[in-house]
Amino acid sequence: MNKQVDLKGKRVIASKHVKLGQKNRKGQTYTDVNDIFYKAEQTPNFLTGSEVIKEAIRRASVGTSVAYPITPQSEAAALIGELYAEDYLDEYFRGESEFAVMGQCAGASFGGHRVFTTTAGPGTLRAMENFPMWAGSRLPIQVCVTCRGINSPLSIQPDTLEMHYLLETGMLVWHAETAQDLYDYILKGFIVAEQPDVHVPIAVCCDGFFVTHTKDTVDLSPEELCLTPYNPYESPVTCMDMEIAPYRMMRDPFVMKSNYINYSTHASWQQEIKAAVERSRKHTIALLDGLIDEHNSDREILIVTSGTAVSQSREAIRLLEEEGIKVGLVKIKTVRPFPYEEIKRATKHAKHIFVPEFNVAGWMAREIKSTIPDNERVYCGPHVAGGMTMPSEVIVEEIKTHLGIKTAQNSR
Amino acid sequence: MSKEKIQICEDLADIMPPEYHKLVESATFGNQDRGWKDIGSSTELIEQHSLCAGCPESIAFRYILASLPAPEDTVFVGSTGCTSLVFPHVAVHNIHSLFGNQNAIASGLKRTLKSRFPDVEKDVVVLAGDGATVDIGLDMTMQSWFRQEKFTTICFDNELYANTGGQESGLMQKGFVAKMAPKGKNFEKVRLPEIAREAGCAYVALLTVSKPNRVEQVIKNAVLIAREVGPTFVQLYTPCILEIGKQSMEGLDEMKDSESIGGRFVQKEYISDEAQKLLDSIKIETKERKKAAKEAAKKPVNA
Amino acid sequence: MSRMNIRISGLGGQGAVTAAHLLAMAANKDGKFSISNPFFGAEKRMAPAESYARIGSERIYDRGELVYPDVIMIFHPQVITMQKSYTAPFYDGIKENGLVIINTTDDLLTDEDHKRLEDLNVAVLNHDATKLALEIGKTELSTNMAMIGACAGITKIVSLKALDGAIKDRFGKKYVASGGTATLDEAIKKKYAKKEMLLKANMDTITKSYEIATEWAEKQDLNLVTV
Amino acid sequence: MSHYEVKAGPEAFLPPAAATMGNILPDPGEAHIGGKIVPEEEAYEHAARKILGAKVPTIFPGPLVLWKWNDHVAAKAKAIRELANEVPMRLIPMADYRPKYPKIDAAVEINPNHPNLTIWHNKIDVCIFIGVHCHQANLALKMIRASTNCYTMAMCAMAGHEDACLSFRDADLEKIQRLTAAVKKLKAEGVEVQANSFTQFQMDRSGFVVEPVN
Repeated sequence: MNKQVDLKGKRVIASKHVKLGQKNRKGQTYTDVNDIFYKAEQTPNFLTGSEVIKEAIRRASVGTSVAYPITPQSEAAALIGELYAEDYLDEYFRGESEFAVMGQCAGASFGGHRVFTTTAGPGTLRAMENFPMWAGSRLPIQVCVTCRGINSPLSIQPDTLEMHYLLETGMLVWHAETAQDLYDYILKGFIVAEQPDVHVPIAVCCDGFFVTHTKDTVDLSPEELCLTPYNPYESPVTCMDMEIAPYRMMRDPFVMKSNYINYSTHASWQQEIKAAVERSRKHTIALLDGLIDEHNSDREILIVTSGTAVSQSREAIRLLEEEGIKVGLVKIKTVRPFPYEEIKRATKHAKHIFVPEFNVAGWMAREIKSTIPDNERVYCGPHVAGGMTMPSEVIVEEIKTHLGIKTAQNSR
Repeated sequence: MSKEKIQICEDLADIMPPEYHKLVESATFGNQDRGWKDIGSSTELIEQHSLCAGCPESIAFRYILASLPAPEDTVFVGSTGCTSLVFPHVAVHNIHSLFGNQNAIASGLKRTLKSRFPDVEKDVVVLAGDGATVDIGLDMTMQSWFRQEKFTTICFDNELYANTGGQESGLMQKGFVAKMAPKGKNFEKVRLPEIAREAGCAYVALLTVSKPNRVEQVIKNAVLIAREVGPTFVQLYTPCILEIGKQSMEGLDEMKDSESIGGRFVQKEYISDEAQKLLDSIKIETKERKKAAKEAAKKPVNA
Repeated sequence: MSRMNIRISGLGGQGAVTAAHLLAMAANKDGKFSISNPFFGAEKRMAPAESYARIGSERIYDRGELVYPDVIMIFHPQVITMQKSYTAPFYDGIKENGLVIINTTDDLLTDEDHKRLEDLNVAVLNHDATKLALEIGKTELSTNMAMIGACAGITKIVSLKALDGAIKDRFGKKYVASGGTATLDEAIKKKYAKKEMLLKANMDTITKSYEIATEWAEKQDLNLVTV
Repeated sequence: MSHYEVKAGPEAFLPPAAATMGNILPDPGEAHIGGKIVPEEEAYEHAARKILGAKVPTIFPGPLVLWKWNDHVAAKAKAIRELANEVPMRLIPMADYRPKYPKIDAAVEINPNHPNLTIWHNKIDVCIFIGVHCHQANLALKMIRASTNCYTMAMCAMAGHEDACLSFRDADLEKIQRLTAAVKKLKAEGVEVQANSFTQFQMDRSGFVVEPVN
């Protein structure tokens, strides 16, 4: 298991690109990602999550975006179309299904573009075969996953079960709590995913509706600054444009027949993808200021979770505090790479660890249980699913009940 | 890119194995008039293949590679199947990804190359089997035609799934007994050329690979029309001799039989008006270029 | 810390989502913290549509369906009569000393409903918002404006000035929430011919409704939360 | 600091990728030796000593320096040749990454899908990768560590390689020349080359011009 990378305060090496300081055709200045976030003034805006996705992409120097409608990401995908109409992107079109869209994204990425797309729920699962292919082909495509239910019966409402399916695809998987996170993660995600030592796809996930359709205050960096463009030759693999050696080049070689290769090639290939995800820690810690956020994590009772469940927990902690019950919080920002060491350290003093989740499987609790010692401390829940909301009061109730504190409901 | 890029660094040239020297020295990269006759001498094509002995697909591969107008600026997209065993040996960038999404990959790739290199013709050519093109990938094949994506789709039609051992495919003829069609296939061979035409292809050709000059002309037409006009489709009969119970030497006869009158692969071509105009103008240009070259050769060097 | 949670239940096409967004935007302009979000099924006219505005004195994290509201607004009688609502009865979860505003001319509540709400000291205003919309806004589509005005008049959760600013932000510039909403906006814009007229008509509707509601509130013995 | 030391193998049937063991790549100005981050300066000397102490020191130039796809790589190729001549080291090319059919000739080439064959055949005990795409280099480096006793080094033009026993990063022309200079310096200080005598093979399109002789 990995050791913790301590790199707080470091700058990510993002932009040694020649175009730094030059202007693009829209008059935006190619700017180092550190300067966009830490030097430029951030202005508050009151926007929905979908509008925030658009604003992030406006500043992201994206080459290609491919769209397909599925609630709740349709709006974001359509808004990116408006950016294309305004000439912020080189290519944009609607594909015929998520499986095809992810293939079209792969083609654009193979050809050397920075690529962004969005998906949600059943669409994510239809696209699924492409994700390990992206990772194995070292394509740093970004997909924004606006999570919703995937099970039958149909639900278009928030549910984070689909993230569970992404965990072993070889992609980076980040989980935004709010629209602010979403904005930051989209822009920073490109930079981390495109590092030559990382260079794997990234899924920036958020809970559909709770983030995409919610209007919230978000600090945006100036519209005149944009990310430095992707450099397809600063890559661990050959760009497929016949401009770079070797010319006798297949992406990816059909490492299947044992008379050509040792099977350890295939195994090593998979290990290399995993290694690439691990290497992202260094850059992610520098840009996101750590893979987790902690608030009073020295307390005996802790809530550890990600996404909207963090927001609901913040309110629950407020309510508990009013009753004199002190609870700490650990927010997990990246699910892949998983912050094993960070969580182990942050939960060292906890006697009770609650993991509220917006899915029936409780996959986040399983991840945490497999990480920390004395894992009987972990209480899996509360859970909601299929679009149900998780009122803070329910978290409060469940924590109290588990701790044996009487409440109006549990004493009924 | 230009063919000048495909060079070996002088200081390390002497340690490069001979095949790479051959690749550089005798390749037809950049030669406008390259064609099937170069297959004996040009090692950018395929030196070795890993298909069954006598497989018509291997010769189809060689004809196609020799006929590309600009291999130094061409990228192939393949799919799962026998073809993917050949691709690693081809001196053109090529992508293997999944089964069925080859035309989706090619759509994204072609658009990106066009956007990154607006002044260079970068050709994208899809080369996949009938299972990938018609069965698992039909929606993506057709949707790329609907969208008028400017690349060439080539289907190696062997009328079954060869790589997995001879199962029924949509392009199999009716009545043929195969794995997964134990009582014989009970519907007609899918009429893909007609579908291609209706779906918006500017150029469609159906033929066998028995005659190299025909293959050369069709491939050149398809790639050049795809550059200027719109999507193009070429369906080539490359029988799987193994799965139809023939010997290594019998592939050619099988193709000749099937293309004779009344056969399934009598050569068919559909050319849109716009595509025909383009072909006519190319014909005139080529004629004039060759004539000028001839006259230049006649003149004394110091004149 | 203080917080007012507002739940809006309406039907698709009535502007319930816009109403919540406007309230939250206005609160934001008044220097309060706010967050708003919608909740709906497949997009369809006349299907249930809910939206929520949370307004508070400190940063708000809570989001999603609002289960325990202080204020409930019912934009359409069918929410009650046809149970076109995600929560049934429509006032389920309402907090003590809360407020219910219903767009109706008639009393739609059963005796049982009245009893329950009285027990919780919840005030109920039957407000003919659609009539106001037709009279002042000259279109039924301004119903949501009348409802917002009533909410603000009673609760004083947002100022009229801030609502004016929010409306200018929302309708004053090109804004495309989705194809459907864009079409709706276009329909309204055509009716008024000029954007300025639309803005004014909306604001007039809000203001009139605000005045009526303020007058009503003064006669009640309300004990609502304040932010 | 890392607890996982990247040593010459043979290590295991399938050794882990060093990155998953917590090894971190160096920052600009740094290098790593065995997984330990060191100032780049230190790595030049360490690498030079390893090369001079080896019986069969070998450079594996990859496609990015074998093919003249821009002028900078032509200059790099020259510098690589100078390094090889200075020691002297063997040069064995990795011309591309395809699984080769019917087989690779392990005496005169290396393939990332079967790198151990070349190491075994030529009894290579110290090697340097230069100009190989990072992904392919990592596969090869790890497989070499799995089943051979070769000490691996990487002159990476990007972020470096944890799976090598020693790695530079951002390796441009100047850094290759600095390694050559480090070798020269040690030789001047009296460090003797331990390499077996050999003849660098040379080829042209008809085959061997000079056959490899050990």
